[in-house]
Amino acid sequence: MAKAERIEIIEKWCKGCEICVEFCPTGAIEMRDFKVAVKDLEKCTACMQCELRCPDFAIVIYKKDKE
Amino acid sequence: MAKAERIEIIEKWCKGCEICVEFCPTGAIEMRDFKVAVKDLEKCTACMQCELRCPDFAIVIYKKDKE
Amino acid sequence: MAKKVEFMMGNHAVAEGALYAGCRFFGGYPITPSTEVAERMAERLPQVGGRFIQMEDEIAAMASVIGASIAGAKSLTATSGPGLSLKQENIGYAMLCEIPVVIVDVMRGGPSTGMPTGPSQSDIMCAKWGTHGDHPAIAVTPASVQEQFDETVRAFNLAEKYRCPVFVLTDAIIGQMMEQLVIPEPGELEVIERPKPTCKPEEYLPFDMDKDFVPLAAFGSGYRYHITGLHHNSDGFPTNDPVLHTKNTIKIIERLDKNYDDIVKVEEFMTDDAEILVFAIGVSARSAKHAVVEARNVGIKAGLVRPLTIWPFPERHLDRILNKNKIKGIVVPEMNLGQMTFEVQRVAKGRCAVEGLYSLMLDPILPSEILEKIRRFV
Amino acid sequence: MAKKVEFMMGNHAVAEGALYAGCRFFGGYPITPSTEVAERMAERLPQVGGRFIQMEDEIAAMASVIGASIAGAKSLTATSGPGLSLKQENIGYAMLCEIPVVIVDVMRGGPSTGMPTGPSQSDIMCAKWGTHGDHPAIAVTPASVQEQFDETVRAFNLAEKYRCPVFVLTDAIIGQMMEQLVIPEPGELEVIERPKPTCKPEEYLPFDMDKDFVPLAAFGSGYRYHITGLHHNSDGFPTNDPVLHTKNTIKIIERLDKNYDDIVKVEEFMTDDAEILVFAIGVSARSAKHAVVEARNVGIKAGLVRPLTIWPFPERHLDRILNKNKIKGIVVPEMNLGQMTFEVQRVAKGRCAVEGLYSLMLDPILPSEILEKIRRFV
Amino acid sequence: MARIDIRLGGSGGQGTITAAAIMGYAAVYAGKKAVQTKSYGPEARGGAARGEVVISDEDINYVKVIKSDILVALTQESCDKFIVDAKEGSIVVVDDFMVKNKPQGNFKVYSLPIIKTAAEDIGKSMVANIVMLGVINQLANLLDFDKLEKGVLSKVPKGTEELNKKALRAGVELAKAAMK
Amino acid sequence: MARIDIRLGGSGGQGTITAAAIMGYAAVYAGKKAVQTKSYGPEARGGAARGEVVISDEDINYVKVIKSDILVALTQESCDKFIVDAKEGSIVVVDDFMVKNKPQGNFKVYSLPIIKTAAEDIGKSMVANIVMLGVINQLANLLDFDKLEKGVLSKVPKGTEELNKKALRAGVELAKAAMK
Amino acid sequence: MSYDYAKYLRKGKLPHIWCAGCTYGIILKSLIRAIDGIGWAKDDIALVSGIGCASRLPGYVDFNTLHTTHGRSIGFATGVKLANPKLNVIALGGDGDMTAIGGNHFIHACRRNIDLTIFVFNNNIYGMTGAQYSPTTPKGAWATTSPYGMAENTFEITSLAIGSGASFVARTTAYHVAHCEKMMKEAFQHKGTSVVEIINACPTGFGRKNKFKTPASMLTWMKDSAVNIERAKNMSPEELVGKYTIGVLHKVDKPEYIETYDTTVGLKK
Amino acid sequence: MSYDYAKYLRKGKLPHIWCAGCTYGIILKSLIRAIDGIGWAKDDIALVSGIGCASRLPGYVDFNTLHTTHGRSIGFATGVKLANPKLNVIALGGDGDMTAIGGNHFIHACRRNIDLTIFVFNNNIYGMTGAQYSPTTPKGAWATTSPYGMAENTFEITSLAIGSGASFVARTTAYHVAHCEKMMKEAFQHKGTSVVEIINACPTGFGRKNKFKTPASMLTWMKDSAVNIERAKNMSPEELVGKYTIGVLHKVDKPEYIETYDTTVGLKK
Ligand SMILES: Cc1ncc(C[n+]2csc(CCOP(=O)(O)OP(=O)(O)O)c2C)c(N)n1
Ligand SMILES: Cc1ncc(C[n+]2csc(CCOP(=O)(O)OP(=O)(O)O)c2C)c(N)n1
Ligand code: SF4
Ligand code: SF4
Ligand code: SF4
Ligand code: SF4
Repeated sequence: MAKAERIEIIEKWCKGCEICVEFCPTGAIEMRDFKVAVKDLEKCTACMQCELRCPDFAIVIYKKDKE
Repeated sequence: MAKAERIEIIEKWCKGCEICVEFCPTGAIEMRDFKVAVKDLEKCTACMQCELRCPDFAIVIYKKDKE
Repeated sequence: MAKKVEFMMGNHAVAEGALYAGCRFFGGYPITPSTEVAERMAERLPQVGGRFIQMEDEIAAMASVIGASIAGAKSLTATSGPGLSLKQENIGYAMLCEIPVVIVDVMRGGPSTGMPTGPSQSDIMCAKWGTHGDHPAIAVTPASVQEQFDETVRAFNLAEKYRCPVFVLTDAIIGQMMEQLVIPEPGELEVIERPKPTCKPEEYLPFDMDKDFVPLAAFGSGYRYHITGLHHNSDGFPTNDPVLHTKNTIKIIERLDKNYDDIVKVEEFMTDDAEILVFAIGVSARSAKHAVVEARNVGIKAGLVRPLTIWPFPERHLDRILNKNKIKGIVVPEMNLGQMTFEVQRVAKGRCAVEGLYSLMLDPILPSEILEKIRRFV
Repeated sequence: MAKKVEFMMGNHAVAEGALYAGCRFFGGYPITPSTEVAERMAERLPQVGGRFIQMEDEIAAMASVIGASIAGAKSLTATSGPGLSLKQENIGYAMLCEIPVVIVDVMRGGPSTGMPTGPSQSDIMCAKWGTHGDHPAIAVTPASVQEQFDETVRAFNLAEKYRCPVFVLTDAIIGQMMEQLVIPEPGELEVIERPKPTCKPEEYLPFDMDKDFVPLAAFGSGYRYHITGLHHNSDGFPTNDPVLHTKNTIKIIERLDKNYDDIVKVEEFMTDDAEILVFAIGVSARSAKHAVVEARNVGIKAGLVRPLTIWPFPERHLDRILNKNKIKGIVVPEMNLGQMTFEVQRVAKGRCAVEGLYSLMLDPILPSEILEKIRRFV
Repeated sequence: MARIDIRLGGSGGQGTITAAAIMGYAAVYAGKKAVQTKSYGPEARGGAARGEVVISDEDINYVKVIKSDILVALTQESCDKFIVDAKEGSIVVVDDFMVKNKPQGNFKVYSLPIIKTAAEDIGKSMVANIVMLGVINQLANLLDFDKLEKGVLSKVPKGTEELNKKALRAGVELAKAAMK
Repeated sequence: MARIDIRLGGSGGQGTITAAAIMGYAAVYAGKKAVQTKSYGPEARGGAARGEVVISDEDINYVKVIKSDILVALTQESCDKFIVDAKEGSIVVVDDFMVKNKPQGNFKVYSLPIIKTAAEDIGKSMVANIVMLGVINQLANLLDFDKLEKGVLSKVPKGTEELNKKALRAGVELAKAAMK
Repeated sequence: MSYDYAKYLRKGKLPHIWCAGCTYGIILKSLIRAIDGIGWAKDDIALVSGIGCASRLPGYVDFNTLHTTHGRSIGFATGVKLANPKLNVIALGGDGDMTAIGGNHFIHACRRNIDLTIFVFNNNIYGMTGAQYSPTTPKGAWATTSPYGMAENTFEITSLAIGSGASFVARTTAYHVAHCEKMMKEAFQHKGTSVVEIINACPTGFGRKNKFKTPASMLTWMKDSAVNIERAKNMSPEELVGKYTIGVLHKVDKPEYIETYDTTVGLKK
Repeated sequence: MSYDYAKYLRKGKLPHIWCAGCTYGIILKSLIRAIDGIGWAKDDIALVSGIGCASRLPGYVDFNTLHTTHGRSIGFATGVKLANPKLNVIALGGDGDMTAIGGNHFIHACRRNIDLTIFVFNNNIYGMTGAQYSPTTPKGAWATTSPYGMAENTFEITSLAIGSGASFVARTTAYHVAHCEKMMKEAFQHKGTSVVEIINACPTGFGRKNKFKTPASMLTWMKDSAVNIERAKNMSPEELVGKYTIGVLHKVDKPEYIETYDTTVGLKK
């Protein structure tokens, strides 16, 4: 079950380097029109790999509140 | 007995630093009028301390030929 | 109250002048014949709560004084020809970024290592044009030990007032000779303290192009901003807009022009009725004064124009005299192969003859040599 | 035989010109917009048996080319504003020690880091006056890719002939644009090989002040001698005698003056009957030519004076025209805030009006702007 | 052929500068005079960048575009910035995806899927600049197609010849369709 | 007091420059104007070195010696070099040991054992320059002796006051003897 | 959201000028977290850089920021620190800026042990000027000025720092985001000159032409070749071929310059 | 006569400009003997110096001699060597010249490992300009610019050389005349950059004001504080306090720059 409530993508900052997509262990995000896009929010484990390594402040993961 | 045949002093090069005199183990040379001078040729053992350390090429020891 | 008269070396007088002006940092690298400035500062700065550092080279020395000034300390560096050449890149930085610093250049024989212990006046053009690009430049030119002190104080004032580097352009003779010096009481000479911004930090535009002057906030004083040697906007951030960078560059250069009367100081000696002028600075000006006096003694109407500011070039002063008097000729004695002479020629615009009197000899130009040149115009 | 026409970048053409002239060493440090010169040399030099090195900074780069030249290799370095400032101390060394080297300065917007990718013509004065002290300076000023090649060859020739550093003063537009280039056949352009001394080694006076020119022996060629950046005697050893150093300094500076006709190259375009002149170099001169043609089209007698040598300043050429023609005014378009204009004013000596047309915009000055200035003189 | 001023505007990495260079090369190869110039910012990628090329049978004095005979804009920014310098009656080409606000004025505007064609039809967005060359050559009838193609082929990286050939032709087709 | 030009020539380390400075200091201390200048070579020790001091009641414009009123030469080299600039009727003092070729001309030459006096009578060759000051002050009647002495004492290293006092007086005596 | 950078970022400055996939942005984030972690007030921080892509960093953060001339950041930083020792002064720049043209200032700061933090962003190339070789470009690698392959030997930046007397020397990479933050924090806490070499990727200038197909592959390379210094101690030389250590490589007690100066000259009793 | 220097001395240049007791003259003699010992032809030697008292040395010897600008000898020497690799190129200068203003060129030569011999004449002071402190002036020592005592930490020149990658690093002193000659010879024989730090005495600038009454006492100090590296290996840290090692401190095999370059670019197959 998804750990992330929302994946925010700041499109005007994303430069499409694909680092997030490459480091995403679950395939929750993908490239679309040279920018990152959410593929399957459900898959996101909120591991933060993408957010931590995005050089452009362009992707933010909002975790679900602890249940 | 003296080992040196002659101690040559090039006066115009000697700057009177006294290094030679200080390092002469036998007191064969001395300072005179701010320059080095031979005090007692007999005492010279031709150890070359003075010649080797004179920064000014100003003192040369001529050894006696081997007897 | 009778003041204490000191007998002091010119380079030491520069240091004392700097301290009087409130200088609290010196970053330098030794070089003959300027080293005594550093040595005096090394001893004196801690006594007034300042710091001295000898950097690894002139480039770092120049960088350090700019850094210190940005952090709020009035700062001084001192050098001579080869060091001046090395400092140029960072001098240009201070010019573009409007950072007040004072740079003493004690001129010696160039080019290259040249004649380290010999005096000259051959960095005049280098002070103005040594760094690449278009930029503002102020240079003061003392001619006595007293002026080494006074003009250094003035240099600091000009640096603060116009937010730019100011050169004290002196030479090995003036710098290393000893002469009487009266150290003024505190308050006796004007000392301009660096103004602090009064606006709110978020409104602070450190390089506001629309204002003639913006106070430079010290790093750490609560005004966080950005400084860059790229062309920048009023807020300090880089811009590629040529309209903006043109505007800003013109502003910082024209600011000096606009304040010509405040910046450019010239001693005019017997120029009122002069028909022949001598135009000279520093030690050459002393010879020139001697010559002018002798010329007057033999009935020649000579006069001396002695700039205490050589950059901006005192062209309005010259212009005024050339328009007023009927000048037959101008003699320009200088210890180089012709630098100021070109500028005088430019300003003269053919209104009179201009004759350089050049010398690379290690003694000052002789009054008799100047007199002879004066005579030729009679 | 139809020659192959290439379409080449200006900076690459400089490199090819250098190779044609026999350059076999390049020491540099990358800087926009000059880097393509280095890159081309890095690739091409080994192909002709030469060596390339990227040094740790511009100071070392300049030192390395002087060293290589002393060891017998024709040498090139290339830089832009900030690097030019840094190279100045060693440039002065090469000037005083009479070492031939060619220095390319691809002018960008200054001062300081300024506008790295923007063209300018703001190092004109810095090339002449950037290093401290009095010194000789030659600078050539190409205006097309073909001239980037040809003038680089000429720069090497001048360097060898007059044993001094020679600047190729170009700009970001000419340096980085592409245009047709016809590479001449070997032998088609004159290439001056460095002469070797013919005297006995013990008679060799590498800096003989009594001779106009002495061949520079390569280190390792059997002529052992001394080179110093101190003022020196004919034999190369330091001297403190001001008479000697005056004589030597004057010699190396006046040598250029004496050979003005050989060194100073000027294109005069439609000047024969001109009443209004435009004085411009490099990319501004191309705009100027465009403007002059347009002026002629509307019946204005305009002409262009386009120096291909800006230092020594082409004053005799100007002088001649000013004496011959009745000139109403001279327009000096330059991509800076006024540098050549001052020189033109100096030479004009009031004989006509001189108007600078300054621009810091990143595009070349528009022909229409020049035309408008021309019109004002009508 | 009188002087033709061509301006190719985009952002760093789109290859406008290279395209201008190739066009200049091809022109010289075709016996004309040409000057290519460029403008770019401090960014290695991204940021405004433009390539310009002036082609003429006569000597070219002023090296930059004065008023464009042909303007191509691959970004909205460059379109907005340069449209003011488009000559009356001149050709203006914009990428239909990147330039949403089509310019209005006394010139002929072609809004074409240049980038899309490169990315989707050719399969490499990198070759958009070559598509662009095909477009303008066709629209303005600048050079003999063979000469242009030869120029392109001798300037592109080895191994990409076929790709670029396809791109150029695709550009030509785009233009042909637009001119109908 | 009109302008008096004093030139002290020797080699580096002999203290001529310091002597000129002390004389200038004493003069200023005595209410006069003074300018001290120096010339030296690249050598830290040895090499030609000269100190000069101009003393006057009026402003001093030209800062260096034009023609010397007083010339002291502690080496042959400096004697040979500077003698041409000795004024007619001026005072020329040479060290009798170092300057073997006495100068000839329209001036008064005093050949005195300055260095020897310092080395032997005072016991420190270093103070030869102070001996020299005593000599010229006496010969030319420059300053009130007390003022000169005070000047010397305030400028020499701490702990050497007595030595220097003796040296100064020895110089005065040398001069007195020579003037007889 | 793992961390909100907004507090430290200047408004309206993003997107930054760095290329797609340039790892400088990752470092910027580590830097912000490190500074936040250490709790310094923004007013008390001076960030000084030279010229190069790395040196553009100060423009994005809300401190006292100073973008100087190429290679000279440490000289400026030294002046800033001496004039106001209360400021926490950080100098940063690329490998070229810091160790090519800026090498002299780098070694002298290490020698003096003045209380500065120095970050060297090592991407093995001159990024800003378009991929010329730097003193750290690996032997044989392509660069525009080494079209036949890099022929020069390379600097070991940390050895250089140690050899010149630095009292704190660490290495980390852009990949190891938490480790990087930690190294930065330790560097901040160290009294004296602290040097942190941060391995970075320049996909545009270096990666593309040196067989790194994507930016991510360069990060993976960092992950694979970096070995923690503690772990390295138990590894054989063979195992360490092609690897480099990360962590605090050197830390000694040494008198800090300003303290010594102030005491020596009597400014501080 | 133990050795006749005349063959290598330029005629008519003595006495040299150095002060009485300056040990540079002693080094000059060691240098001549070393060169003679190695047998290089005079025409094949280029001696390059910067500015300073030490840098005046080349003027006295009959080689191809180049007295350049302050700190830049190595840059010039690099150019000389690259243009004519057959020349045996020696760069020399004072501690200030080589490690203060010249520090950057020094470390980069060490890094490149270009075949140069570098001699650093370390007299712990700026001699020529009159006794300002240098990067090697001992803590607390007097200099005109450290009137309250030297406050800066000092360089260990040999560590700096090693840290920057030099392949041959040695230390010797002016006192150890034979050892000095030997170190010089070994340096000449080494292929690559070799660095020899030579401890020297500046009685005028340093000694006088730092409690060395005579030049000879400074030589005695060298004798007493230098410990041969071999001997030092068997000494405890306590025994080594206040001492320094002399001898070859570091020697490794490393590719020489010109050879690598020539092979890489195809100049040499
Ligand atoms: C004095 C000077 N020389 C050269 C340059 C050109 N230049 C700008 S940045 C740079 C090097 C960039 O490389 P690096 O420092 O490694 O930083 P990066 O761009 O890779 O982050 C150079 C050579 C300059 N701006 N100033
Ligand atoms: C660019 C430049 N800066 C400064 C100087 C002044 N200068 C000459 S030699 C020297 C230092 C001398 O010290 P060192 O290199 O240790 O040599 P030493 O004289 O002690 O042999 C200095 C600072 C100079 N000539 N050029
Ligand atoms: S050779 Fe030895 S014994 Fe003879 S004088 Fe010299 S030091 Fe004295
Ligand atoms: S060591 Fe040489 S210079 Fe010194 S006193 Fe002896 S002979 Fe004279
Ligand atoms: S060129 Fe390299 S270092 Fe510069 S921003 Fe691009 S990827 Fe980063
Ligand atoms: S000042 Fe020092 S280094 Fe220079 S010559 Fe004199 S003793 Fe030697």
